[in-house]
Amino acid sequence: MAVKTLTIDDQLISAREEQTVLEAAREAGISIPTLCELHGLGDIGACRLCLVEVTGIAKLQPACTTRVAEGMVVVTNSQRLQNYRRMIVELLFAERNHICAVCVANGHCELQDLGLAVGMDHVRYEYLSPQCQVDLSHERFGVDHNRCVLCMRCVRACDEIEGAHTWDVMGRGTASRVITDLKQPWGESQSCTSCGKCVLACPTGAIFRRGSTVSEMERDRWQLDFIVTAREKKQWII
Amino acid sequence: MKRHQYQADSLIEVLHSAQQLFGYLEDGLLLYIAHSLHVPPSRVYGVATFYHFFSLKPQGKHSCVICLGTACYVKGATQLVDAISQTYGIKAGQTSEDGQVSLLTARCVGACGIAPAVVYDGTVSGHGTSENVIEKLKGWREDGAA
Amino acid sequence: MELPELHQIAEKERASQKPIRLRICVAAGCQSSGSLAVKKKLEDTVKEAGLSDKVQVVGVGCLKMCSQGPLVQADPTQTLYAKVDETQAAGLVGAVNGGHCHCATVDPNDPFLAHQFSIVLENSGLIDPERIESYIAAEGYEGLYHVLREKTPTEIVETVIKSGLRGRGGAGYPTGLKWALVAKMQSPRKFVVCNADEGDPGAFMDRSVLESDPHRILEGMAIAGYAIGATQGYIYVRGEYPLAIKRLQGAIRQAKRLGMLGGHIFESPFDFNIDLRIGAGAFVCGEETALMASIEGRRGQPRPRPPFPAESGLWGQPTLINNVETFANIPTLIRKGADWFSAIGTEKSKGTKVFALAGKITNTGLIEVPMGTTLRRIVEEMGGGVENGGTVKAVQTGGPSGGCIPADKLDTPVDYESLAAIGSIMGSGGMIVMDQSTNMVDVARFFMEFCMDESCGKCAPCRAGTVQMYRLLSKIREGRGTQQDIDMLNGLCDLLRNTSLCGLGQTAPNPTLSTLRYFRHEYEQLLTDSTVNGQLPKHPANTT
Amino acid sequence: MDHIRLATVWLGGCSGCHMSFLDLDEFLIDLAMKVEVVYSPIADIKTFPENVDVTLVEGAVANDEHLHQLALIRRNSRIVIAFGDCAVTGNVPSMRNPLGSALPVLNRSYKEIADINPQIPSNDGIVPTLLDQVRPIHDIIKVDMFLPGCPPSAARIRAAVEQLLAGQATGLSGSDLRFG
Repeated sequence: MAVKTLTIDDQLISAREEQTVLEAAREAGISIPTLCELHGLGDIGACRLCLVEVTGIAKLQPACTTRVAEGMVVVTNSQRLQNYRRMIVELLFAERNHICAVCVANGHCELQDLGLAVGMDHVRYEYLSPQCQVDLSHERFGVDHNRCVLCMRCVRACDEIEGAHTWDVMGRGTASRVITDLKQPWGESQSCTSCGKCVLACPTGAIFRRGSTVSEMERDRWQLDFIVTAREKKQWII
Repeated sequence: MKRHQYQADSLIEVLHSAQQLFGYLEDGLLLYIAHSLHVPPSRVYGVATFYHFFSLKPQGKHSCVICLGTACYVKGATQLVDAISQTYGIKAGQTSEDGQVSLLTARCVGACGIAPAVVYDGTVSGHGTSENVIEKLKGWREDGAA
Repeated sequence: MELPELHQIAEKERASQKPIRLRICVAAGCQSSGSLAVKKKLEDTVKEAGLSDKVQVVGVGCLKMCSQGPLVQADPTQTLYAKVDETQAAGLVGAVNGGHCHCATVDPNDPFLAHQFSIVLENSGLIDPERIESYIAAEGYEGLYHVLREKTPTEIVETVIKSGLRGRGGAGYPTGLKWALVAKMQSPRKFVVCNADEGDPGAFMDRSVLESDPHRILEGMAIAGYAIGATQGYIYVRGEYPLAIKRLQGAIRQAKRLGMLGGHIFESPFDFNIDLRIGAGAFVCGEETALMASIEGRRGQPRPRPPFPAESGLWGQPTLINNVETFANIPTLIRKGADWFSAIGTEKSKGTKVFALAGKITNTGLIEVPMGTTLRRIVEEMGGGVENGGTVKAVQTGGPSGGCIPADKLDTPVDYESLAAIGSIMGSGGMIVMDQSTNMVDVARFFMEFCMDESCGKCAPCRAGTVQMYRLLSKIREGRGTQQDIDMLNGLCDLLRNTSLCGLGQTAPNPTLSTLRYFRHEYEQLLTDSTVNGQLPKHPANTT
Repeated sequence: MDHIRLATVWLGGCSGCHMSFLDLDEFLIDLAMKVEVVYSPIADIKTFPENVDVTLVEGAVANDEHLHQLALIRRNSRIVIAFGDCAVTGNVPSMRNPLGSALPVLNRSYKEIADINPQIPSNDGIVPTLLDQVRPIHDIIKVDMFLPGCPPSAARIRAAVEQLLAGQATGLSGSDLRFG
């Protein structure tokens, strides 16, 4: 196992060569904001919050998909990056109807936490106020598109871990929506196994257990990681 | 589908053929394609709604596509869209109530030399004006009513 | 097939040509002006006049001056007849046979034609795009023969590097280096992809090449396949181009029949096949990773690079992606050599560039000029300036990813670096001329609307940012904007440029940034005079 | 030292932020030593006075009267604070925005579910007209400080007020910025 030495925020760090900059930074206790990334799922580099500056590369690089390299010099928290992150979080808040006060995930929401992390005291952009559906047709779960940030965690959890691929994304641009099967009500989906992995994966209050009321939607995200580890390493099978 | 050996990666080709055959992509058809190609239904739906070419609703008997490429735009193509919208009360992407005419817009049909370009039922026609566009549509509607 | 056989086909084709030929453009532009009917009428007239031995009517590709279509050119006099309609058929046939007619003609010394330098378009308007023999008679596939029989792949890559050819899709990455990168990858399967998803609104260069000279692309791709060690090629072509699709399908069929595609091409050990993939209307598929996703039958969404397609492309295999015009340069480059090619153009931008000239300009059409030609020569001399005697306000190059160049920068030479320096890009070759009646905030909004509609929705800055920018531009355009809105717009431009996942988002701010840079007064004229502090800005909510 | 002239305003909101303000308990007494409340829904003052030092604005902008009030507030106040989520984001009142206009809301409340005499109240100059879109106050006027929360906890309000008393309104940070 080859080891690479790199510098992240002036800190000399050694990492395994297959690690990403994000993993290496986390192990060293340096936190980089993320949203679409979730341990156990494949990385897509879509939310752009984990972008970092790498010396010698003109473009900002997503920490979640960039592999460590020998001698790499990374800056994760420059003023410029902080500005960009705040703008992206504001754009996400403005894009759908995120009313924290009446959200099942209030207090346990990664988007809300990001707001704090980037120091967002208000949203400068115009709220788009799109019309979004709430689908409560599934007997155990619900999906509220008002709160979806299109991180695709549900799509990946369903595809990569459960193998059902009930979820996908329809449309494009800001009109994109996550869908179950042929955009039919979730409760009528033939492919859904009701395993609840998408519920565990969702960072906001978009996918929730039915019956949860304001602030009640907490998730045990380690369960997903547990399943993935068990499957990949098979360490509990004699 | 047989021609594509039921390969999952031929999904877009299959959707093209299906739309050509049936005019639009109905849910049942999408489900059939999904099962035949062994692709998840949500994936099929996701692909069908990603590309502007595919339509999930029946189209009018005739189609009128106004090109909104830069050259046509500079030469006033939006006025053609407005003229039709006002006259028939349909917006771009909609079909008139009698099912005769679908109004569509395109991102450049590559006929910039004769801008603004209008495609009537697949035939490109140049130098569109509010008058000649309305005239053409009126002809279709009258044919339909007769 | 051996070389003498190829020459035989060429010889036979040339021998079958009649002394007088009427070449009529049957590319999409002239077809929509009715050139097919004119062609039929000309054929009938020739037959009726009993001139079939002497006069021949041939459908050819683009004759370039699209605004004057349908165009007919006569051999051997080279007279170019403009705006030919059916009623003129008899007169025209008479004229080429020694008589006179009142048909409008284009002066061969017209700067539009005189300043052209053809590499990519060398056969356009001369050969019949639906017959492979016609291409072979124009020395087609000879380059491929020599490559396969006499050269090693490394030699080919070196030739392309030496020529200085750069990608014609817009960014201008050196083609030879790209080839070398894929060539050195160790993999049993590699692919060659031709990006014919010409999505820029206002661009029709690639379409004209595909419709006028499709075999050129096949030959270019086959040479590339040999050079990098690929056996399968794909052409990803826009669904909006039915004629180009039809001609490509025909060309592939003919090439397979004669053995220019398939197994053991020209009796060499090299196998190469090409399949078409039809796009379904998504601009973002011009981005290479999105294009590959689309070829694989998925949503055309880009993914982060690295890995680059050269390492991991189609189905995870090394893949070479070049655009139509890049491949179209290859056969001539190979035939005439790297030195010949690199003598054309400027120090850093070699060869020629095809532009689709459109907008408020007298001569709309297709031009091919050496790199380094000034915009002024293209717009004012060749294009004949603004139609109806107006004056140029701006020239837009590079479509939604490019910028608006003001009239006082018309002396800029067209090459990759010069255009980038003034805030635009070479782009794939759309060039739209705007006159004084065009409002530049409108133009910025038009392109932003385009990017908003075409944003794939995967990355947050582009998906949510383009909507906000479009709204800000609309607000300003409608006279409700403030200085603060312009600042916010600038901030978003910076965000998208630096944080978007793919080229679409990264370049989406360009039209806005360039108009803010050169036409800021047009924005400022539209601002409301109210300061936000203490007074009510005009807002739709306030009028209810 | 002169007393700081403090105003609190209640626009489109539930008054919960004002209630939370009252939860400052004994700190209110300390506060009373330093500030003079010159305008508030809990004080009987009819018109918004001039020369106000600090104005806390609770609630979103939901009708045309709010617009006029805000213009006046901004003109007469040195520092304007968006007080609570409704003022900062539009919050619950803005949940009607996706409906596109005020009409569906009025129809539903005054016609569809009316017991008797269904009609939309309208009386020019007396009943303020609803805006089609509910907006946060920074969309309308310049805001100097944001105090989010639904409602902001008393501790959070205190943190903000103490900043003001110290004469340095640098803004809140960390968990004091949490919406909801």
